[in-house]
Amino acid sequence: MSAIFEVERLKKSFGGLDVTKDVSLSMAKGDRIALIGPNGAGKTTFVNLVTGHLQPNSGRVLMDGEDISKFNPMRRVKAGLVRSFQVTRLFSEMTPEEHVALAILQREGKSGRLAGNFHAMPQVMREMGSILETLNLGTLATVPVGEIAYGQQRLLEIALAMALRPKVLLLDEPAAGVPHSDTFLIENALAQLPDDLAVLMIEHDMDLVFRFAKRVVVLAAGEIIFDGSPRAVTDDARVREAYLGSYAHASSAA
Amino acid sequence: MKKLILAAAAAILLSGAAYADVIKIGVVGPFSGPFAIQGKNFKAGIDAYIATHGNKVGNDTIEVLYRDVPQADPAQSKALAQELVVKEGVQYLAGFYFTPDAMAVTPLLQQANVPLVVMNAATSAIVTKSPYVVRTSFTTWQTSAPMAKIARERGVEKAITVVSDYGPGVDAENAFKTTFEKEGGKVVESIRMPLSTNDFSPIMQRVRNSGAQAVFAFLPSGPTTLGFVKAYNENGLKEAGVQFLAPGDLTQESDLPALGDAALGILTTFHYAIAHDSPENRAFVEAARKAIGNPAELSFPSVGAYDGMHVIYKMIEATGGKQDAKKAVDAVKGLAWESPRGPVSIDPETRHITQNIYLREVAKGSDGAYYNKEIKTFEKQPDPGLAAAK
Amino acid sequence: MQVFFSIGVDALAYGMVLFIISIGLSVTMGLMRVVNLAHGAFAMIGGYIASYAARDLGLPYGFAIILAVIGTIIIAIPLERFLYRRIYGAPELTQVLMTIGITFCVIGLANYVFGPTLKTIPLPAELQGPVNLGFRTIAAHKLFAIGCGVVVALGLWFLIERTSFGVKLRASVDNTAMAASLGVRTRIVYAASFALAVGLAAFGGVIGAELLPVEPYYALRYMVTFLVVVSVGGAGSIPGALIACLLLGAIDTTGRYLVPEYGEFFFYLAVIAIVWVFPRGLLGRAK
Amino acid sequence: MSATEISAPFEQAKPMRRPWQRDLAGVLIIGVAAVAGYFLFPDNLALLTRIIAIMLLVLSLDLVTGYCGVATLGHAALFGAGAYAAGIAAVTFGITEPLSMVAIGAIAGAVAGLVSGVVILRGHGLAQLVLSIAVIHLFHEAANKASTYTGGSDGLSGIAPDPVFGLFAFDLWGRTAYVFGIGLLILVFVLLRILVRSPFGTLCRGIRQDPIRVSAMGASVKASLIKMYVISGAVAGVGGALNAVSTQVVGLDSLSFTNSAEALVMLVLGGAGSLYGALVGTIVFMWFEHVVSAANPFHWLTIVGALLIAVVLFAPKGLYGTAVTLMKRFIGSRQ
Repeated sequence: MSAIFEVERLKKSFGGLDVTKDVSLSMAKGDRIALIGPNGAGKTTFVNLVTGHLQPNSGRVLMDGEDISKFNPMRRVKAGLVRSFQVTRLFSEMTPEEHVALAILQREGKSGRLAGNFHAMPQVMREMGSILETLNLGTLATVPVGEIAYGQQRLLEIALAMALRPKVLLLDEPAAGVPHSDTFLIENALAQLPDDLAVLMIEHDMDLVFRFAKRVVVLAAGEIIFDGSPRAVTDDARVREAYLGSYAHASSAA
Repeated sequence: MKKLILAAAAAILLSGAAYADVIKIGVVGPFSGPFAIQGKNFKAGIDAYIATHGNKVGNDTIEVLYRDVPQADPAQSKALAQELVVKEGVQYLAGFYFTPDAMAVTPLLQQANVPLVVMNAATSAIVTKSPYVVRTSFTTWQTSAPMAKIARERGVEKAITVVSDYGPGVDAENAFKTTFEKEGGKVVESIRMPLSTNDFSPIMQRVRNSGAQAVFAFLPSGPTTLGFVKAYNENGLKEAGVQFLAPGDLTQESDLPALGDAALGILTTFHYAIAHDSPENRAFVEAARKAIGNPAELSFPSVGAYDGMHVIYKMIEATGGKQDAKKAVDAVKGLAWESPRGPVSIDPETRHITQNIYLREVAKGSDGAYYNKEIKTFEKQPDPGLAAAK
Repeated sequence: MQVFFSIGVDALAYGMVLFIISIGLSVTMGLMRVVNLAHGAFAMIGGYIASYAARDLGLPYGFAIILAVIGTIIIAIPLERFLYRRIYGAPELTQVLMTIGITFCVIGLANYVFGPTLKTIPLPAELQGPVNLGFRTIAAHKLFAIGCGVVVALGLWFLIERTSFGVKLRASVDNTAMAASLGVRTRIVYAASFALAVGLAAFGGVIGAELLPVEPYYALRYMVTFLVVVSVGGAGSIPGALIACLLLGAIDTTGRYLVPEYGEFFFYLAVIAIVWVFPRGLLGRAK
Repeated sequence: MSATEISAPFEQAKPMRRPWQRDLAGVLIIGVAAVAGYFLFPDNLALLTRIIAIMLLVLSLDLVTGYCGVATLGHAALFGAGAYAAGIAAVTFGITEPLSMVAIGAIAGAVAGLVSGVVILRGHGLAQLVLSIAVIHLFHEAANKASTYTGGSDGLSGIAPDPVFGLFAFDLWGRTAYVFGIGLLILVFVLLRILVRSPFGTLCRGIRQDPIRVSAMGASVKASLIKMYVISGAVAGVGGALNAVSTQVVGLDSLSFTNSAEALVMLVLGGAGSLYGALVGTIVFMWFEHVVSAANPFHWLTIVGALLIAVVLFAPKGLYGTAVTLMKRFIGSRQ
């Protein structure tokens, strides 16, 4: 299967510090990849580079073979590259219903309409209803987001991503901040993602990683040091060293 | 219902005539905000007139209503004037410190059957906007043009003008320039500076570099004049012998204590000085100082208001208290009287006041107070501004 | 060349006066995160007190300055306690509403108490009259203002960057809850920095009175200018405010010398240009 | 989208109906208040018309400040542009038909909105505020300089609009102007309610709450804001034109910082972000100011200042916002 998403030799440095050193990655349709790595490995920087929020020093990002390196973040979203945020970014005074409807309208290029209302758009209502139902948010559809629990806000993040119907989805720690007992909710939600969607998930929760990912990529100090099956990752010497080494380093620094 | 209101409104307008014995005068001016002191002077002038002449004309009692327009705001001014006429039933409109505020009201006068007595606003053209406008203050042309003659008399060949960049400033510049060049002088440079200028040093540097023997300046009365006069002194223009000339707005009496020694020797031409020596003026100043409370706050708008009241009283006498704007205005055309500022008359053609313009010098009295000392009189000056506009 | 120096001196003096008056606002806006539109009102109160002390009571100039600073702080204490404390951390627009309300009240009261005339603060003989710099003369009080500006800038920098109060202030602002849990009495720190800001306003109001004369409308008349220089500099940054004042002072002065007719355009176009290049102010911290 | 489609029944109709009912109620209240104003204060119609014009300015400000979160102290630029365009059209070009003047005002306001939007949106936070201040001063100064057209500081006078529809002349009592103004206000208000409930309205509310999330959805924050600025400009321009038509004069004050700041004060006083707050804030502020300044023309400013402080202390969400909260609490406690 041909790659739908490719990152070629991405480099980024701040001042003299190389935070991303020559990273290449390729994803195919339906991939479920977990990107892991110790703190400060440059995972979020990687997401920001790929989504266009940061400009790399060199390297390319391709979607479906098309070079999108010069696109701004908005155009990348339109090209099908969507991300979620590590810390929930939602509109606290708006309802889940409005969130999802807005995402659908935006996808269909109707978010600039000056009249009408999504309640009067049957297809939008139907799709919104089904997304919210899928993620068990139906009962909260009309409650302002500021008043709902954090775990459900995380679900709404995923709902938004789904509503945008991406080709490639980058999930930045979808379970971050969610109590361990509720992680299954997120996991169920992830299981509902379309089969042909390529998903790259950054995550610390290794249980989740092992259940979700078909492939694991380990980033340490701005470099990919491992790319392979979940089973092989724990045995890899470089991975062990990177994690343990970083802890040792962290404790000496603290 | 509509008819009812019309009838009621008409009744209000007409009733002033025969039955009511209260005649209302609506005064619009800046009573708060940055120009509050000028509005206060309106009130002081009006109160002084009422205190010295009584609040009755014939059998009719005079009542004055005040409305506040803190800064030039023609729309607000018009709305208030409209309300004064329609709701309060005023027979006379008066006051108006700013030209645009007065201009805005002129279209109302005919329909409202109300004369407008301008007590300050100094742009020549106001009187042309409606036949019901009478002005008892001055125009910037009227007070500025004589200064050009003074300059020539004192041997100034080259002058520079520095004015605030707004209507009255431009008027002052034109008045001075036109007259000065007609008299054979040369205006080497004309600087217009934004109203919001705080630091005048750079301007003074320019004045200095221009090589002019005199600087003619116009700034609105108030805080900026202080900085301007100080900058003139501190940049050594006074020492260099560059003569400071201005219309009297710049050295209004209420600003003099703040200007202090820095203002000594400045020559201004104006229609009124509180120090004017006449029995009429002494009586006026005494009454007006009492009215304003703090004597240091008294300034020129008070005399415009005082004479404005005189004109209105004459109008009421002439109409017998009936509301008849045309008759009222006709009655004061050519009216002459002895004002605190000296002999004045209303020009029957322009309905603007003809008056003496005085050359004054800022001086320090024996009591240590600063005053505008009158040193020369230009008698019976009409407004040259209207002719110039044609 | 002489013109260049001449304008430079004027620009420096004007910029320094702006700096002294506005730096207090930079403290309230940048460090305390309060959009304090009543800053000009405090400067004006300082001016009135100094004028009353020096002119009506005949006290010496230096004494009048101290009295103005202390008096203004005393007046500000109840305001801080009952009004400002309610708007710490409130939305900016709420702060705007409250502080404009305070400004209106102060203007109204000043008009009532002192009347609408200009009030001057008589200078001591040493500060009166021009000083010869060789290529031109300059007013002695302007040199004094420049000196005061330098002292204020250094003093503030030292206070905020080098003292324990500065540490506590910065900590309280960055994270009030954290600072409180570390034993910083944040209320007192806020009150103290508010007093500092108000004191600076009063000081500036007195020093700057030669350029910006004291009258009731002072509180609003110059507020825009203060707001502009603080924001261009980047609120909360002392060097930023200093650079902005000097830069804008220079632009304003040069503009008014070269093209007085378009002075206003010159100034505000420059403001737009600077903010265009530095959208968060010259030395503003990114949020 | 046609009206029938909007009101067509749909699945989750029940909870959704209420906003529409509220809008209808809102329009009804404006209508009733307008009629009441006409008969209760027949002598204050000039003031009421001025209030309507300023309401349009404050509504327009609410669009960018309340809905999009843009802080501006320069919004009068849009209002003044509309006023001057309508005035100049009448005085210089002889276009004195009132509706055409309003249309010209709206277009000029929209253009001014585009220009100031492009400049103001460059900054963030305080820098944004300062850009808006710079913009209003530049507009003001430009109008002062262009005195051939604008009359400079003397004001633009001599605007003589034709009778509305050729039938109703503008009269001394201000009746025509008032009815004309109410008509415009209701029209604009209905359009704005539709706008804020539209997908674009929702998008803008989203931008105010989290612009980064909006751009992560693939929408351009800047383009959306500029679009809103243009719409806002048209609304403010209508207000300016109404002011020019009804007072028949335009002064530099309409383009002033003071005017901008007052509009912001009125908006915050009423409560930003609901349109209703804008209306409430304008009426309360201007009426209060009118009453106290007539009662004491010399010291009213203190009382207005006290009102603003009191509102912050006792109604921190603005008059309308706080009233809604109280109402909700009241209803909640009864259930």
